[in-house]
Amino acid sequence: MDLEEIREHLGSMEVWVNKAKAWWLETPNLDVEKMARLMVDIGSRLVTVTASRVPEGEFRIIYHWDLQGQLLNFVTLTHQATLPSIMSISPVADWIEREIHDYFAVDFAGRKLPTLVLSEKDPPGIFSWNFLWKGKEGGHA
Amino acid sequence: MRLIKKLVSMARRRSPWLFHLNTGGCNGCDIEFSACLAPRYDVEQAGILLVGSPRHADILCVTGPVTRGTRAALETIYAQMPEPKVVVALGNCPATCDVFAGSPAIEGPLDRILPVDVYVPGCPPRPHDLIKGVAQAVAILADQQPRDRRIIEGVNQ
Amino acid sequence: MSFTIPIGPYHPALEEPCKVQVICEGEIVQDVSLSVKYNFRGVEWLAERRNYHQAIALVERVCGICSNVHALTFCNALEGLAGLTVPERAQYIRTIMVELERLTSHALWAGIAAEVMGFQTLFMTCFAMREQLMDLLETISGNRIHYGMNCIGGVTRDLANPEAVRITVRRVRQTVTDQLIPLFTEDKTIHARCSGIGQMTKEQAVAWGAVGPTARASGLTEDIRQTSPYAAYNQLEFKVPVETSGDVFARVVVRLLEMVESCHIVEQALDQIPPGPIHHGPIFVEIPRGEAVARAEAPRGELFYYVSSDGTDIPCRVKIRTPSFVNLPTVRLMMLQANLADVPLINASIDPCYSCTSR
Amino acid sequence: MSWEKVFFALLIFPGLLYAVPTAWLMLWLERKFRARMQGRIGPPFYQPFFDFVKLMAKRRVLRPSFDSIFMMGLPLVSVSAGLLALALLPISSDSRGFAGDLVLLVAFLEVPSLCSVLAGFASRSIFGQVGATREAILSITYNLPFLTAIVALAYSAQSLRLVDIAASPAGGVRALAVLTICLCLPVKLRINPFSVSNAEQEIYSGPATEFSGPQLAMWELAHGLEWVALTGLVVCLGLTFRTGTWIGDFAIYTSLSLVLVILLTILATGTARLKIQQAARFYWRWGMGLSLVALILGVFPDIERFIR
Repeated sequence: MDLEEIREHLGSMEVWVNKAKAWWLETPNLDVEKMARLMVDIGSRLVTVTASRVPEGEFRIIYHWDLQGQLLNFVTLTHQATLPSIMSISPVADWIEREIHDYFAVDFAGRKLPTLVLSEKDPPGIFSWNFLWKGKEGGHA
Repeated sequence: MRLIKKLVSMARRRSPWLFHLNTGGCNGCDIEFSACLAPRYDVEQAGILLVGSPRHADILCVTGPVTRGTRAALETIYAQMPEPKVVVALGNCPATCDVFAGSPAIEGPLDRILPVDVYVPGCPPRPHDLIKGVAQAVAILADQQPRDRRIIEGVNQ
Repeated sequence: MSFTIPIGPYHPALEEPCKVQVICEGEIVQDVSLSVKYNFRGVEWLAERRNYHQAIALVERVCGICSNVHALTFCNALEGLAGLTVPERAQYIRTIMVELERLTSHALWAGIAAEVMGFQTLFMTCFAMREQLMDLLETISGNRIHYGMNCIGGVTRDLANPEAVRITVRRVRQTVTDQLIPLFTEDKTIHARCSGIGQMTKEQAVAWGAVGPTARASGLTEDIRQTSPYAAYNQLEFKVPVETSGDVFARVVVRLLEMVESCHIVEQALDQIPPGPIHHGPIFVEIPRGEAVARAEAPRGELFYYVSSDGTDIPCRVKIRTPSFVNLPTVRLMMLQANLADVPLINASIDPCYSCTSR
Repeated sequence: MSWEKVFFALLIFPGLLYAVPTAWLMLWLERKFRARMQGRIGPPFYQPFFDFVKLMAKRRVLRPSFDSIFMMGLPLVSVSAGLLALALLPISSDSRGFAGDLVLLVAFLEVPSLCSVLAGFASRSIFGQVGATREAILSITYNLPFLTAIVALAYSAQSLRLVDIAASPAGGVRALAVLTICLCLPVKLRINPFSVSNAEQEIYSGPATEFSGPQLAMWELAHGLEWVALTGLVVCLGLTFRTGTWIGDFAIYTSLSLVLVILLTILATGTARLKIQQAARFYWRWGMGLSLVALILGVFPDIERFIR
């Protein structure tokens, strides 16, 4: 399956961009579960998921997939800081989603998100700008 | 009585048992620590032994900047060690937090939590420096009366 | 009677703090839960508050065992972002450094694995060999750990004495082929401890996204050095050792063969290394607005970096996906129904690095 | 047996005065040889002595009183059992012993392992408990061949007196029985490949994990005494002649024990730790096999004559 077929299958109107030896597809309303199922079916491996802040209080989420040595990156946005979980489709996502939840308090619907790198009593989202530890200020470097 | 005191001091000089504790460092110091056990540095010739249980140890060797996750364990392990005991801060991390200074996940440096007796600087310190640091710790151990409990509590607050 | 045995956070078999909660029925493992929060230092958080040159020093300290490959991948991502071409000689020096680091890392792992099996003599053999490599790395970079060799657009130091590298690598290869491989594969007690233990099938490895030697011991052939070459790997020839049985023994064999292959790569690189500059030009490079990813084959598997920049000298977001982060969850699959005595060994067999995992 | 002789055996030779320094010497020899074989230099000869003094000078960690009685008492019992076992050994040709001292010796030799099991459970740490369980399982597996070998010896000598066994003629039974006892030494001493109950990488130091200071020093000493007693037992039973002079016996006994320590160390250095099932299988197969052959030969001496 080549890149164009993947794009059409996902119903994305955008175009693939080649940046720094990797392919990028920006789709603000990507159907994450459909994408994950498709990628698993064609034998692709989930490398990781990257989250980063965008100014409007939402998060930019990038799914990085490895397809026979090529790196395909699906870029999408969260809706009210939530995305569906793909852990049941690709078990790798288990720790990845937990870590993103710890860092940014992004919710992945359809699963429990126990803390991975934080203590149980800590609130998630330490990478958010306005986050403060109890008794310790975390907003400065 | 004086003879016994002298004998004990001699024994403490010659048989320091170490407990190694990584409080969330990068492993660099820890590998160098393991390298000290290996043939080239062979610390056993000086009677130094790495023990698995803090209850057997005389010297606590701490590496890493003390993360939030390890602080409780660090305090428990320090309390489990029988007196007299000495704390050695191995590497820059327990001394200053090194590159990790300022991170919200760090509770260190170590001297905010425990009384530190010897600092061994370096990122990571060479095995020679580690051995030198242990030698300093041993000298403290040999002449040390059991440490006043109040001081420790004062530091903990 | 089922009971829970906490292994860790501090345990003699682990260099680093990690908690493995083992629920046992007698001495048979029923379930395992891992806790990796102890090493969390917030490296990604810090990287977003340091400039690019400070960030190189920072990402080196994600892990003390594979520090060089971290810096290399970060620089690769930045060079991709800035569109720099790195001079040939620098690429070769990077390759040599990465392979030497792989050798020290695997030697360390072999020592730890032997120690976990209670075979102290083999631990000493591995560490004695590793010391030679440490000397070599010290002569090249001036440091035993955290070499500080990489910068954006090249390397910081030239390879002054290639003959020293050649001699040490030859000696190391001899130790590996003459001592380590026969000892690990033929010793009866080691065989009794490793064979048929901690199995992971190819399907599980694919589903859980295992990488590196852990995946290759289960029959996957993927190696970033071949599938998407970086540094000078596209000009070098090497084999990727693969085993299919997926047990601890297979992981031992894969790593030992990889060590031999690494020696081969270093020798080839020394033969082919061209003269020329070791750096692209200005030390301080302007990083334009944009985002880039870079991947490399670290000693434990695929290392992944994502960097996005807004044009200032401080990165917007640095994402690090280390090989142990995806390999560690597979430990649970391997440990189910295993014997309690095998738990530390299975854990050690994937060569876990907790300081990489939780950063 | 006169009282003076008993005191001499208990306190001077082969008891306290001889055994304790020898125990330290053996502990050192074991560490030193291991280090030399691994290409290291190893500790100086006074190391176990200074370790002992240092541990004795450590302050005690406070514990609930009931626990502390156990934790103080068990290592002491272990040490005294080791001394008592040593006092019974028929080292010199003029030692007499008493009827049934073999049974007492076997019992005393088992006490340290029993104490260690109790200590593991008393320490209330999960690692101590796992170590204790392993120790208990192992003691069942090695004691069967060990005891069978002892029975075979006693039967063939037609006596439960150690002196008689030591003086009985050399033969197939005795060789096989002593070999079985030798086979049991590594596991009784908890060294590789059978260091299962104190496997540091799995369960810290096993039963001794929670002990510190003087109590730990006592454990170390008890362990050293086990070395002295067990190697001494093998030498006493295996040696078929006595020089006749006290000094000669002493020299031969001591030097052979030290050689045995070195041999055991070589074995320990060249192997990895086995799992408990593998260790048990080994003892059931080889230990039991050897000792049963010894027993059959002992019960039916005609077979041996027939083979010859």
